[in-house]
Amino acid sequence: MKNKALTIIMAASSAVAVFVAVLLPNEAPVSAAGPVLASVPASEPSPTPAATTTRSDAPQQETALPVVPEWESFTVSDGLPSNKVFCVRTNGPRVWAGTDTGLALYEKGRWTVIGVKEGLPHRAVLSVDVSPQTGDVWVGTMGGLARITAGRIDTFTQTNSGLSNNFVHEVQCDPEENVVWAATAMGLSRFDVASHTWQVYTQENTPMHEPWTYSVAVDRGMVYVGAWGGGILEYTKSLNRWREYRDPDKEMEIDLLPNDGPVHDVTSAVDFAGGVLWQGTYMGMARYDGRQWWSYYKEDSGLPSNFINFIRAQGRLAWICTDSGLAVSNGRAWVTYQGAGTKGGQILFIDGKQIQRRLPAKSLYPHNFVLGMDFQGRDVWVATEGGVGHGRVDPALGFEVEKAVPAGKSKSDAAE
Amino acid sequence: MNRSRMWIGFALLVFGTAFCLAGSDGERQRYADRPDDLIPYSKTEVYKDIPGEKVQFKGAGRDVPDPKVDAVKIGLIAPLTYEDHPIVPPGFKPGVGAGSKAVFGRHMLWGAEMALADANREGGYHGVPFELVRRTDLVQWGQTSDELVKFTYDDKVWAVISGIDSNNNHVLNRAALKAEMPLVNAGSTDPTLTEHSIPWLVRCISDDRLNSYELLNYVHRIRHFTRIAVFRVNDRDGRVGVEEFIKGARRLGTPVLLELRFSNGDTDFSEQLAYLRKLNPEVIALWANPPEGARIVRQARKMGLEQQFIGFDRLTNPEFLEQAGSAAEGMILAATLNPHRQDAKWLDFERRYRDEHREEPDTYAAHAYDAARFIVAAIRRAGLNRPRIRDAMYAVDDFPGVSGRIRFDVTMNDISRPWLVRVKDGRFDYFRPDDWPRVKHLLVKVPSEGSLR
Amino acid sequence: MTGRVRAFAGAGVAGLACLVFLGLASYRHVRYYTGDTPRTYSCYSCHVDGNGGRLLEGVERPTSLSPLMLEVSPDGRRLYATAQDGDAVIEVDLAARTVTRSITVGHRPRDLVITGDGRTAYVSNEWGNSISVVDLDAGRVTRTIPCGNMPSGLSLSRDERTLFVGDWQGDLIQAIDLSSGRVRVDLAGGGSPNELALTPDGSLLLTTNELSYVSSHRGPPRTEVTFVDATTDRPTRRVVFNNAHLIEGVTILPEGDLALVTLVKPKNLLPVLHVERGWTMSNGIGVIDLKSGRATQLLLDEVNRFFADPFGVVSTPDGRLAFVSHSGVDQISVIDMAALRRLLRGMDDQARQQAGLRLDLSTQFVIKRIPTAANPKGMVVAPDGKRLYVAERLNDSILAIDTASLEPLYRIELQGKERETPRRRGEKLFNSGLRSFQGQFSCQSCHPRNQTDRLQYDFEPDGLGLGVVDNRSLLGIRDTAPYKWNGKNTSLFMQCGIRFSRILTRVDSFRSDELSDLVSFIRSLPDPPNPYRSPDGKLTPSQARGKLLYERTRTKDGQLIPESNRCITCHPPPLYTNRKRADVGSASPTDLVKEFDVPHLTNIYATAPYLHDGKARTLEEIWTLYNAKDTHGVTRDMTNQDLNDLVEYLKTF
Amino acid sequence: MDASTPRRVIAVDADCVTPGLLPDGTIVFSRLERVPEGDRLIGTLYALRAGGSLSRISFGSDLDLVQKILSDGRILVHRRSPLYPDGIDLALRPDGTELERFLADTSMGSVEASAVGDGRIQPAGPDGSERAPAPSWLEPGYHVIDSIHVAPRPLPPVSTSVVKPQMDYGWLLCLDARLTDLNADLGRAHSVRVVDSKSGKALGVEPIARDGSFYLKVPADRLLRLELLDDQGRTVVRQRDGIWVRPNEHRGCEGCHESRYLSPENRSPLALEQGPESVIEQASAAPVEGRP
Repeated sequence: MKNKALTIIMAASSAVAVFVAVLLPNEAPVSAAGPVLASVPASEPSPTPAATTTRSDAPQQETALPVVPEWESFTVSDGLPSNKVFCVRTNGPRVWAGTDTGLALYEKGRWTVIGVKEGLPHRAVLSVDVSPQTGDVWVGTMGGLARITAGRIDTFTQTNSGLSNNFVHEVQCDPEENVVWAATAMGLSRFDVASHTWQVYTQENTPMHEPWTYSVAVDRGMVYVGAWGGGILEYTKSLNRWREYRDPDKEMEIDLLPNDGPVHDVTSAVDFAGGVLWQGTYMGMARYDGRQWWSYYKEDSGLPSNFINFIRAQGRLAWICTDSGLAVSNGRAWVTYQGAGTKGGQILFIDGKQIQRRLPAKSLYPHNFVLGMDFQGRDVWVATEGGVGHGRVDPALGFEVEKAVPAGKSKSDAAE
Repeated sequence: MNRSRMWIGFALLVFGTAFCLAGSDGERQRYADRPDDLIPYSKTEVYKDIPGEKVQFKGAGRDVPDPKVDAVKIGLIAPLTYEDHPIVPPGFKPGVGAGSKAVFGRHMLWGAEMALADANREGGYHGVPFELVRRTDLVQWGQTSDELVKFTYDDKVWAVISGIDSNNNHVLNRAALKAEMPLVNAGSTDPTLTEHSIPWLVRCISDDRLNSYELLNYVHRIRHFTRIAVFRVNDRDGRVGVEEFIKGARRLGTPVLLELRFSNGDTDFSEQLAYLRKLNPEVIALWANPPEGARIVRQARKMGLEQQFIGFDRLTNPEFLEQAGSAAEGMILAATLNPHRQDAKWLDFERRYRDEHREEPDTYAAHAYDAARFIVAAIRRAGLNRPRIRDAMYAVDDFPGVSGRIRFDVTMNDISRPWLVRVKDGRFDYFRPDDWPRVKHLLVKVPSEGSLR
Repeated sequence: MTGRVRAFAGAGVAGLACLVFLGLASYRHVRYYTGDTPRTYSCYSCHVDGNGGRLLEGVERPTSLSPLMLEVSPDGRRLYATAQDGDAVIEVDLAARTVTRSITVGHRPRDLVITGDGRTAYVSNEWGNSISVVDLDAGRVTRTIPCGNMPSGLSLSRDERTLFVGDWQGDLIQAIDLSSGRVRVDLAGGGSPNELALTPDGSLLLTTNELSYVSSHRGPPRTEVTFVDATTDRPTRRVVFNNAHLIEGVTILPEGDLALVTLVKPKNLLPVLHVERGWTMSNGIGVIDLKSGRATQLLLDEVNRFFADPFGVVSTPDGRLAFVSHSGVDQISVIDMAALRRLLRGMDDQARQQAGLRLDLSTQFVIKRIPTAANPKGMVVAPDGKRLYVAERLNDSILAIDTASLEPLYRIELQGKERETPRRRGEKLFNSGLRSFQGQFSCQSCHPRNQTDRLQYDFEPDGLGLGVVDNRSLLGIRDTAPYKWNGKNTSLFMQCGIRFSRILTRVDSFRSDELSDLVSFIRSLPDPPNPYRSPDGKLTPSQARGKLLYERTRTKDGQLIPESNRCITCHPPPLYTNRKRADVGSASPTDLVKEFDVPHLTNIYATAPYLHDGKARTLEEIWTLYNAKDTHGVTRDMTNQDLNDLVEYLKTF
Repeated sequence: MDASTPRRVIAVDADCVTPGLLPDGTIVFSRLERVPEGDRLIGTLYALRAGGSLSRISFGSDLDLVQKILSDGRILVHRRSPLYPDGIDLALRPDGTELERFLADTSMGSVEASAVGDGRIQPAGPDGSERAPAPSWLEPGYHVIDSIHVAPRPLPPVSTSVVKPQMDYGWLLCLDARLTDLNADLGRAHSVRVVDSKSGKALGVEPIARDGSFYLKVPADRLLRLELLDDQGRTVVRQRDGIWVRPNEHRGCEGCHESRYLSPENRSPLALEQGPESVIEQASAAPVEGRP
């Protein structure tokens, strides 16, 4: 049983494997793993040479938090249609950026724009994903969902299709099947591209407490949905089983105990990779490693702010986009970026909540209000309210994780 | 004993640091102005008190200068039917699920229109007139979010007044958050509306959380009832409406015995009422819209249920009185507005409203008026720039409205105390019992070293 | 005495003669109508209900094969044809000019490809939703690969590890990994992907699409040819042909620089006033420059003569000639590629724009028209380039043409003289453009694969610009009289009768016997397999919920729905129409009536756009956009979820 | 009717020449008469249906002679008139509808052609150069003229007709009046005037839609002349020969003397959006100056 679980993780990505090596020894046997790991089906990653990075992709250095010491900024003056950028998505050498005035594509050193004129259903682009199977680009806007396929733009709206709502907060292409998931303002939509069938998931047919979905993450047979007011929904595709993770204290204005579950029922971001689930809210962050929940607040961790816009998991790490800057963490140590858009931008290496090192940044991304990010190999792209930021991970600067902190304490330790 | 003393000591130690960390002026508003008896987990100490201070919008856009406009547009989205001439999307369903809400929608429209007329009489915004853009939330296929998007990108309004239906408003809030549109709710009493730290939302009507407190105050502290039943409409408004009431009753040690439901449009309630008769509670809390509410109390009395009925804000409506007739006698209702107030501000509003529309203003008209005035004030302070308008709104703790003094807590939720109403001789009699005790401060517990990973 | 005898004898002889005569007459009669040996029939077999030969369809025995697509073995010795109505692949020995084998494959085979070693063939089974892998040595199917929804054209990757399939009904281009037998990827095609072609270097795959996008209401037809990078499975380009559709055949010239496709240019935006000079339809080819993706449309028609329903296009190995089969007028057009290239070189952009309208160009590059038997479809040129073979579909034969003299050489009958049933005669009429003025179009020009071209038309009698109607599929209409959107035609006989010829074909109408043949063909059309219906007939949870909504009598808040406004009232199973007319508030100002025929809903998943004038592009739009006042069923209380469920259920009809 | 026993088919009070037999047994012929004005001989076409009913199918004031029955069922007519002293060839359907300049297809592209009596035709090259008369069947292109048709079944006759004799009007739809191959600039064309060619009376003036289309309801069986006017009402171009519509005929034109080789573009004419403009009521208008 233990071996099986291990091989599963191996299959998922070498990075995870290394982490497992690092983390497992002083943790309980994986056989006692929680529902997440236990229910991950042992399937190979999709055979197609995906031009896009899948969520389980390894960061450059498996044993250290990546550090980006230097950033370049792209703004309207560089050809962006607007500085208000909701999202970025890398696709091989290309980078897509969703702005409030169209979808921008960065290719061969210049930006081109696809707007309503070209056939987008709405100018405000909230989310972009690229299908690993077909290479089609799926675009979530404030006015519907669009598919860009070899230059043709197909639009799906709540009136011409089964899409549950035009306000598409996040669109995700399923890495394992030709299926597109869209978290909308009124329910989660699943579109089977081959059979053209839509399925809507709301409080009526799932444990979802409220239908207002905000974020969706698909990986390794699991679908996680951030439901605004409903905590996190977990869908196991193979078993067609739904499960709900809610804030245990059932009170909106407090978090009774640390590390007892999702920090809040109002989930603004969720991501899942390498068997680790991350929850972002506007009141803090939570992480579920398959064994237990961990909660994080600005006050007790390296989190730059409790207001979390977006989380992008990478291996067992996560890049966290907040209204006060970017941070990358493995749940124990943090590399946190501060003061973007100001003179004194700096990078903090934080262990638990102690700042180990302050590294003055040569330059940072354009604005502190970070709405989205994506990576491609060593390249890191962020979407901010002031434009797009781009940097490269510096291998020389990795924040050594296992040296930095001991393995996590159990819940009982934390309570004392 | 020993243990508890240790707790207290520990707590004291923590409080000190908390002050500095919270970084607030100390005079911080407690959440929802909750009475001590109803504070959740008040016996243990809480790891984190979520709404630390007013959540701020840290994004960009404040530097954008005022554009040249010939009208300062403000949006209103409420249950408006064709007669109210809203801009309607394709597939608009006239009056779908409207019921009494449609009436409330029109009252909101009239209130908001009056406010802008007043503002324009005062010279508008630097001479530029304010203008109301109407959209309806009586739409299908989840189009409410579309309406806010159109407000933002097509109509280019500067702020939006939103309406009554809880579901629609939740969708609106999320759209407003991403579209970065200041939103002032003047009609929904859904407590959960303001619990999302959306830095763009303000509510200027006291919600069912506060209504619940008032009703519990009456039930628990004045009448000392212990056997409580809840009878509510089976929609979202009803569900979240009674949530706090039920929690509160539990915290007071008199948990609700039974929660029964009915559907809008139902006419026969004998089944549920028979149940209640068997259960024989001392008090029945009723969350209903006027038509069903009236039918219920009449059938209840007919079936010989003599219990005390209490009800929520929706029932403080002339329509309910007419239809319920004598059956409503002695009922206690919570009210978000007291139209019998005698202060000049109200009397003036009431008179002018009556002159114009040949109707008494209700809570929706009054609060829509206040919402519009609130927005106008913010715009006059901040200029034509949505983030700045938002900042101006969030800077306000206290706003004098025709509906009374509006007080905001850290979530920018109106925590002004609602009224209680006694139905007496076929009319509403407004009163306020003495209030529950509240301690001055409630503080955030700072995580101790021990709890760190 | 003798007189009496003589009288008796005379009477006897006369009676006998009468009997013999009657016998012969009835023999020929039954033979004519059933195509079968009369022994098995009595008069009652057919003449019980006297209704347009309803029983007739039950008793006639179709024996046709209908060869559609052709391939020649790499060694050039054997020829293979898919027999659409025979569910088989026919093998012909070209030396002996005889049929050697008939290999049973899946239901309604369409296209086939043969591997380089000539030992394996892959056959797409249009209605079997599968690919048959045929061992040509053993002459049997060794594997069946389930795929898509109405697989159409096929193409084999250079390394022969991947089979590309045009998925007609699913609007997909599928790549099947032949080692695993699994569909590797479904790529978005255009409207009904049709035939496929691979560039000589194996890098680029072209897919034609038969139908236009379902575009904005009364928009011009826009039909795409899809480019797919065959090495990465990625669509790379979509060449759109404006005002053209029914893009059927495709061939890439040996030089690898140009591709030819066949196309039809409908004039659906013009009122159907007359036929002269291609006012109603014109037929031609598209020439695509593979590098630039630039496309030019050229007509194969002439000023006074039209060449309906171009289907197949092939070229000789040396790229000297290209052949186009006109299945509507039983002709092959021979194109001199040198002349065509010259013509194109001489054209500036404006000239290219005009070219698609010019009726005087074809004579500059079409060097010959070769007559064939009924309904020439698929073609193949032998590897040595000496012979062109043409599948004469409705004649059950294959015509061999000499590519040097351009003269027919011989014809191979795929079976003994076929028995001509009324159904078959009707099918010939249905596919014949010779029954329209100057051979401009056939029934199937507007009803490809007996379905619909998804376009709207404006006919003359009700006034120009008025009463625009959406074309309707012919599938499943047999018992759904009355016909026409205004429900004025009480029978198919009337529908296809005199009026039809007066306002559409503009030639004399079908004779009554022809008409009954045509009708019995249309009535005999079977439904294709419905992909949304599970084999065991069980409904998915969503479909089941939809069924409840479809049959409901009360709204969600318990109000009674008036019987007249329930789905089930006007659309009752099994036809899902009550065959009456109804006003569902769908009429527009240009409509002369408010009441329209209640359409049957069978195969509705395949008949977009919807409503009488096709203004609803999807099933959802019928209610989200065009039912604001709940005049077309009560949907005001429905959520998107409910509507999805309803739509999912409707798709199973 | 075999040639052996000639019998009288019908009595006509004038010389009737050039009979042609249609596939459905209808006989079409030209009825000659001399008109005083200019002392010209004009020939009008009549159709004698198999049933014996006689109907007029041409309404010009020229010498029209039935020349040949085309294999698509139409009638090839040779016309001589002051306008075309050498004559031109026209084709029309046996019910008199859809009259248009006849074009033949030849291997050198479609050209204007005229048939000489013996069934051969006289093609004129695009440059107008005369070519030696050649037997039609030698020219692979001449399918229509060619009496033997390559299709297994000859094209059916076109005796079917939309004409309703009891009506006295028809319609005229022009897709783009500015589309022409005349070397005149029709861009200025703003409205169209319909003139009764006999009386010279203007029946009405109607504006042309933005896309150049117009849609008129006009009196049937009358020779009409169309004139394009600019926004000042000045004549831009005037149709020299006439056009007619049969009762209930919807006559469709692509343009105004446009290239006869173009098939129409597929777009909805704007003129259809507001129904046909009737030019019948205004039939009593003043004569138009300077008609030829």
